[in-house]
Amino acid sequence: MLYREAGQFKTSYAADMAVFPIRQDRIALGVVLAVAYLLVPLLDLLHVWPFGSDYLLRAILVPFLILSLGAIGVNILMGYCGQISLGSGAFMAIGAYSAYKFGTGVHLPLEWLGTAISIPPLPVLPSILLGGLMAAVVGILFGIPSLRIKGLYLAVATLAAQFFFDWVFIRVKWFTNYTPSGSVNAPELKFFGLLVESPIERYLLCLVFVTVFAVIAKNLVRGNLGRQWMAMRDMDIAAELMGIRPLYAKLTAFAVSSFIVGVAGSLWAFVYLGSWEPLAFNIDRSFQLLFMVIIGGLGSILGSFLGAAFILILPILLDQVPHALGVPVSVETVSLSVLIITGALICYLLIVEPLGFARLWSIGKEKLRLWPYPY
Amino acid sequence: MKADVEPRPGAASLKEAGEVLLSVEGVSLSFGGVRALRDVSFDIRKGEIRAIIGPNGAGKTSMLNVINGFYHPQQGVITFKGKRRHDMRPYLAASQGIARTFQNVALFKGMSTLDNIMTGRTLKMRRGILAQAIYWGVSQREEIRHREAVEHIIDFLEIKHIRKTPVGKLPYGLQKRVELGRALATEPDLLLLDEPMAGMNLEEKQDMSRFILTVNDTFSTTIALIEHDMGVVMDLSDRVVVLDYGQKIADGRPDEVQKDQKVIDAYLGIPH
Amino acid sequence: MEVFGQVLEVLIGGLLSGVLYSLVALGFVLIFKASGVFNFAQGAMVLLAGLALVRSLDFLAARGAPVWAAVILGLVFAGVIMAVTAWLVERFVLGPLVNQDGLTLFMSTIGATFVLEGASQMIFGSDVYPLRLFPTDAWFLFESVFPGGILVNKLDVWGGLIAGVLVAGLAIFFQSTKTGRALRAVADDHAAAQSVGIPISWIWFVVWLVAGLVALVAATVWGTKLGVQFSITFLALKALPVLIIGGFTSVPGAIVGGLIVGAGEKLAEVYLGPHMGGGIEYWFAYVLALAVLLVRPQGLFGERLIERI
Amino acid sequence: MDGTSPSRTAPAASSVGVLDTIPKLLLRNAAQYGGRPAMRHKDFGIWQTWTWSRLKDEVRTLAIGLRKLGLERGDKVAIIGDNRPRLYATFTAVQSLGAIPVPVYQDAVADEMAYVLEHAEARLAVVEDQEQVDKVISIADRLPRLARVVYDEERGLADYDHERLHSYVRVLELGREEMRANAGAEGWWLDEIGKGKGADVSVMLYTSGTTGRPKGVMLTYDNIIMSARNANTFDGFGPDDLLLAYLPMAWVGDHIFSYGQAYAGAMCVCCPESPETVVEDRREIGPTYFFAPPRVFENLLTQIMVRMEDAGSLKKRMFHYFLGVARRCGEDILNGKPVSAQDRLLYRLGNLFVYAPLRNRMGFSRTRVAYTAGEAIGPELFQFYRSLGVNLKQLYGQTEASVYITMQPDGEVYPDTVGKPAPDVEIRIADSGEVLFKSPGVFLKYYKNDEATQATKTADGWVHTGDAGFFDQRGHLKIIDRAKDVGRLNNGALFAPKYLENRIKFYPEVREAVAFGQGHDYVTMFINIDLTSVGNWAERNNVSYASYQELAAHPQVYDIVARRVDELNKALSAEPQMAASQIRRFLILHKELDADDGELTRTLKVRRSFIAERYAPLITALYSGSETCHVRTEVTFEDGRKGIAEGDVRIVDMPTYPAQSLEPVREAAE
Repeated sequence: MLYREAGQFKTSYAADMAVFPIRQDRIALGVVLAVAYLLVPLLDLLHVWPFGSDYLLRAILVPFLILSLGAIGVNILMGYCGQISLGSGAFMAIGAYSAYKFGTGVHLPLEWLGTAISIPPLPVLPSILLGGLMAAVVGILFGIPSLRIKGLYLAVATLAAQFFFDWVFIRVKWFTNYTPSGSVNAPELKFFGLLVESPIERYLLCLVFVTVFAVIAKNLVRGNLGRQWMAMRDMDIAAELMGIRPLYAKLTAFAVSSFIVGVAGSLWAFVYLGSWEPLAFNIDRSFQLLFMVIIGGLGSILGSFLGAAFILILPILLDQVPHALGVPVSVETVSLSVLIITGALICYLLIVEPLGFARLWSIGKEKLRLWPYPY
Repeated sequence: MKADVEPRPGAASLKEAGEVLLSVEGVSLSFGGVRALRDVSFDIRKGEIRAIIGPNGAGKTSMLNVINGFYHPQQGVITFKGKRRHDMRPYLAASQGIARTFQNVALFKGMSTLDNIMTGRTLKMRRGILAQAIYWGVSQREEIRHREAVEHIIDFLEIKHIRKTPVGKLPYGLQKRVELGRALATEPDLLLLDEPMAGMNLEEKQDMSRFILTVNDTFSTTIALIEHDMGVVMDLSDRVVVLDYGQKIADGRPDEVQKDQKVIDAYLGIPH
Repeated sequence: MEVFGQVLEVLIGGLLSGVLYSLVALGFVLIFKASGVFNFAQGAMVLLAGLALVRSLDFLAARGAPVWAAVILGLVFAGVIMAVTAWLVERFVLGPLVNQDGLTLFMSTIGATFVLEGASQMIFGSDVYPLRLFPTDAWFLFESVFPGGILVNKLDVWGGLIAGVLVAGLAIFFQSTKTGRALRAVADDHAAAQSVGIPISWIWFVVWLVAGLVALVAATVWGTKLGVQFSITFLALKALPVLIIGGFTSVPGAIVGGLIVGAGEKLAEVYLGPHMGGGIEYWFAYVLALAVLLVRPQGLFGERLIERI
Repeated sequence: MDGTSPSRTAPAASSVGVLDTIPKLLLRNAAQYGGRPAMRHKDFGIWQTWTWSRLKDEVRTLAIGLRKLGLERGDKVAIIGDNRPRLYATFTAVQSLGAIPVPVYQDAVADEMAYVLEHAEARLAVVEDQEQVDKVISIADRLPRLARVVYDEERGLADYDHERLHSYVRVLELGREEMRANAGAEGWWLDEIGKGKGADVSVMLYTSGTTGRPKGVMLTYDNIIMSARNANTFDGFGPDDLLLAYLPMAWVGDHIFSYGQAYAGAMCVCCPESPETVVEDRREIGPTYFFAPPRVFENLLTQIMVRMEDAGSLKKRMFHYFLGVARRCGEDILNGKPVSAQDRLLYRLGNLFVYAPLRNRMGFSRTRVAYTAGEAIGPELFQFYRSLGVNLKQLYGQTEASVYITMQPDGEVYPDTVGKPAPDVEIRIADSGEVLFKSPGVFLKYYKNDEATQATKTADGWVHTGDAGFFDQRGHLKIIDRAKDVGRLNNGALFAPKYLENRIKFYPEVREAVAFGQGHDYVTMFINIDLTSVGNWAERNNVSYASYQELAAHPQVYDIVARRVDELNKALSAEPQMAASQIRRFLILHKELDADDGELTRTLKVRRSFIAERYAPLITALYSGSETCHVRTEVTFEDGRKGIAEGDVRIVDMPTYPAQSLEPVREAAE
């Protein structure tokens, strides 16, 4: 209905292969970005509702952005390459703790070599990226089994990662710089000399990260590598007979996915939590990301955002709405009903629309494009 | 457009001259107790269309799987382009120039016709992961270059109208065509076609025959195909090898094979 | 001698607790064998069964019912609950997903897990409820042989016995009952099973019911061990490596796997733990499983599959 | 995407003197609009674009290449294939050498093609692909003059004998080699162009004549360029306009629109990927100028309706509601007539929800002008598109006129006329009622067929269209029938049966009609009611009936039809030429006219003479003044059995109206 595609013809492959080939979509995207980058800060500056308090920024937008980033990472592995992962929490943790170590300075005594690796504290940005890198390395390590084992068996391998690293960060004090409590504090967030403190600054920081990585992810999945991943997902044998190297395809998927998840992890720790314990990245986190991807839509960058939004908003709604209606609901009931609803929704989506919200979205879009025709 | 599937006079004899591209010597393959292939030997010459026929369960598909390294025979030697080939992962076979279509279509269901065929270019794409992450610049140029190549295949196979349709939505005949396109995209020296015309109507078969012949003519691609439709086999192929119960029972020109008593028996299911 | 005794003690303890893992793992195997579904919800089912049992016991006890009656009624009640659950799951989750690929089914059971966890606690409450069906004190064996003897938990022994009975029962059920054989048929190929006229929905119901009952049994033992509480669901996660090692489709595999895991992690905890900051039983089983996978992708007892195209 | 600038100026019409040939126009466009798109072709998935300068280079190289193949001034070159830039370029290349392109219908069977190529004495054939090559080769022995064949699509032609066969690309290479070898080549080419004059023959178009062999219509550059210029100024076409070239290149329409007008106005011509993808491609391009015969618009409409059938009930209701709004005020808004504020608002809404999306789906979002011609287009069909905001207009033309004879100016669009005389066109109505015209577009002559030329073209340059028509008082031409079918009443007034029949058939209640009057004093009519629509009416008004015959004889049905006939008479009385043709008496036939009974042709045209003699008694009754007439006819049923339909048929007298205005028609022509 809103689409006017007549006359939007492509005279070059570049234009034909663009991410948003339709003008109306480009406009929509522009609007979204404008809101995110300009309107939100402006409203916050003016303390206009809903920015009267920084609740919206602190408790919703920032975690939303970071988890969306995480979901994008998981989606690359699960949605595009078809390798199930139940250990994403661990990879967030790896990102977080590596970033923490790099941020606070690494000192690794190697007595038996009579030497020691020690790196001075790095600035935040490199630490975060290095955090991602470490996650990527470990990701590749735990991806290796995927060359021999498939499906459920692989899921178990990723679980192994989850439990192993839960344990590592609890028990290996070196990672927490031997803090007695085991909880650690993020270094102060300095980027190129300017300090990121207030919620809005944190929000913008996350926004930048998410934008950059979303673009990178999109570029990868629409290119040669993305096609290799999807080929492995859809028909791995045929893919290999086309000359796609499973080793390369799968491990790159693990690496990229873990990298993004790792960065998300370090953001979660540094920007959202500020100070945290290993519990912040336990298996529940893994499932949270998993659900975001399933509900949002396997194999869709957009879906990652939708899923993150849903999983994040649901409990808040279940908590707020009854209050608004004057029906007092215990915290426990809320958390339990969240469990039930998410679980039920998963089953429902798997049955009626395995590709989640993203698919529903694109169906709606198709309808608008075909309007007034039904098909 | 009418498909010309008349056997081209002299073409076959002319190809006898072509040197051996791939030879299979004494190949035996078995799964647990089941013996899929027993001591099979034959060769495929450059530029010819070689048909592999035989009753169901004769081991035809297993033979193709052996040729492109998906199965590893317990005994036997495979020589490709004059080099003796050791057991290898299938993707290596592909990188050496062996492409393949499948008995029951094995397309990437989640992707469009265009993307499916683009995957065939993987081996030819060099850009590293970083370049691809940035996309604009070298990577985009590479994508465009290969898109052009693929568009020529799409044009050749007359599937312009379904360029951007998800292959899952396509009718069977078109899926087969897309699969052929995907194989062609790898610019193979040896093209293995596993029942390229199974389940097609007459018109589709004629089109497919036309494509196969044109591929063979214009790109002088060597083709080995499994096919049940005898008419098609006789029209298309220069030489035919016949398998039965995993054994080679005949090998030669279509007309010769057609007369061979063993072959007739095999097809009539006469025990031996 | 001293050391040997210690080892023996640890080993026995490990093996017995391993049996308890097997109890949970059995539920997985049953459902996987019969429906090709990897039932992540098994742990949640143990929780549900446990809660149903313990709450009804408390209820009846409060009404001054005699213990034996309370126990029987409680078990019956819990059994009914499991039956209802089985029906619901089949009707609303698996039924519509028949013939889907394993991963989808797996994820659907994850969904089911959350629903069950939420619902069960919402209905029966979410505290820790102690359960006292079996003695929890310990024997000291071979005190003559080893100084201090070898400590063996009676509960673990009970668990072992029950597990034994259960396995025997299941073996009979699978081999020599019509439904049992039908179950195996379904596992091989849904479509085929349907075509030969086996009512798949019924089969699945039965399987989930059986698995539910197994869960109930497991709940009685584990409930006594830990008290019935949410954390019991993590048993599911404990059972995973057991399955990997034993293979998804083999009942004996589940037992053996359980033993290996149980013994392995106890030994590791006792003899490696101290050097590694302890608590390694938390992940040991998994790493063990992973190691097994790398050697035998189909697990120790799983059948090898030939890929075709 | 397409580098258009806001400027919308047709190239100055003053330079006719110098720009008197197409090749010269090409040079002008290359110089003036060099960077702008001249042609687009959906090929390999994207719209490959040729700028004017690119096109010029192509044409030059090709021309020089063709010269190397021995193409001489005055030679005829057959061009066969679907619309594609390379073939259009061939036209210009050929013309630049002073040779004459002869486009041939690509779907013509070998035999027809043989006739044309033989008659035109083509020395060279430039064809699209293997299919056409095969055709030409199959008839080669009948074409001694045909020296060489050039093909565009190489596929499948690899192992053909290339002695007299050349690929288009090869010809280009020849051209390039020559230009490398000989620096003067380009200059020579420009000189060749310089030699061309407006009076030269630019193209020969073979009219697929309904009777007899096709005739080769020779059009000069002046013919084409002047008609094109006039048409462009008439609708203000210029360099910013796009049009989709999808109709046969051998058809004069395409030659004028996609070639003449495109060159004259430096418009961009877009060629579809393949005949199957025209609709899709049209949507992508969104042409600003679109031509199609009525049936295309009819199919489009049916498609829309069929698709909307499957829409949800709510959407359907909205859709039909807004179509209603459009029917009420759409056209007035398009014609800039005053419309109530409320309707304007509703139309805005409708535009948002229905019209604009529909235009978008059909690819008309950017269409400023759409033309239809060829046959009469139903008024409701015509008005449907106009009410949606598509500026659909009618024109009346012929190959012999370089298309344009009459056109509908914006704001003066009436479904029942074909418009006013096109710029510089004079029209005369012969006493016979035949339409004659005189214009700069008038063809030179038929190739090698002087007698036909004389028959069609008078010494003083008037051309017989073969159509009968007249001007209504708005000065708009109405085409009523083929001239040969038009007769006279005894009082000498014009009698055009088909015109009357078509008019009455526009009413849904009337299925078929046969008008009589030739050699009588007044006009009478047989009428077949439309069983479905009248049947619906009967159900709504619970009128019970057992058979067509019974329903047809029903007095209320007679009343309805009488009312329609009366409306028609009123309308006719307003048309000076037709006032005399008001229907004095009519009857409703007791049976449906049926092809099985030989009353209709298989293409469902009425077989007048056959009916006249079969129902002679009825006709006598119509002119005898009797009130009823008994009739008995043999009928053939579906299953082939024969039966008898018998009954009394009532005859109704109709009042007629005095002709309203009688100003002489001639003036309207000026």
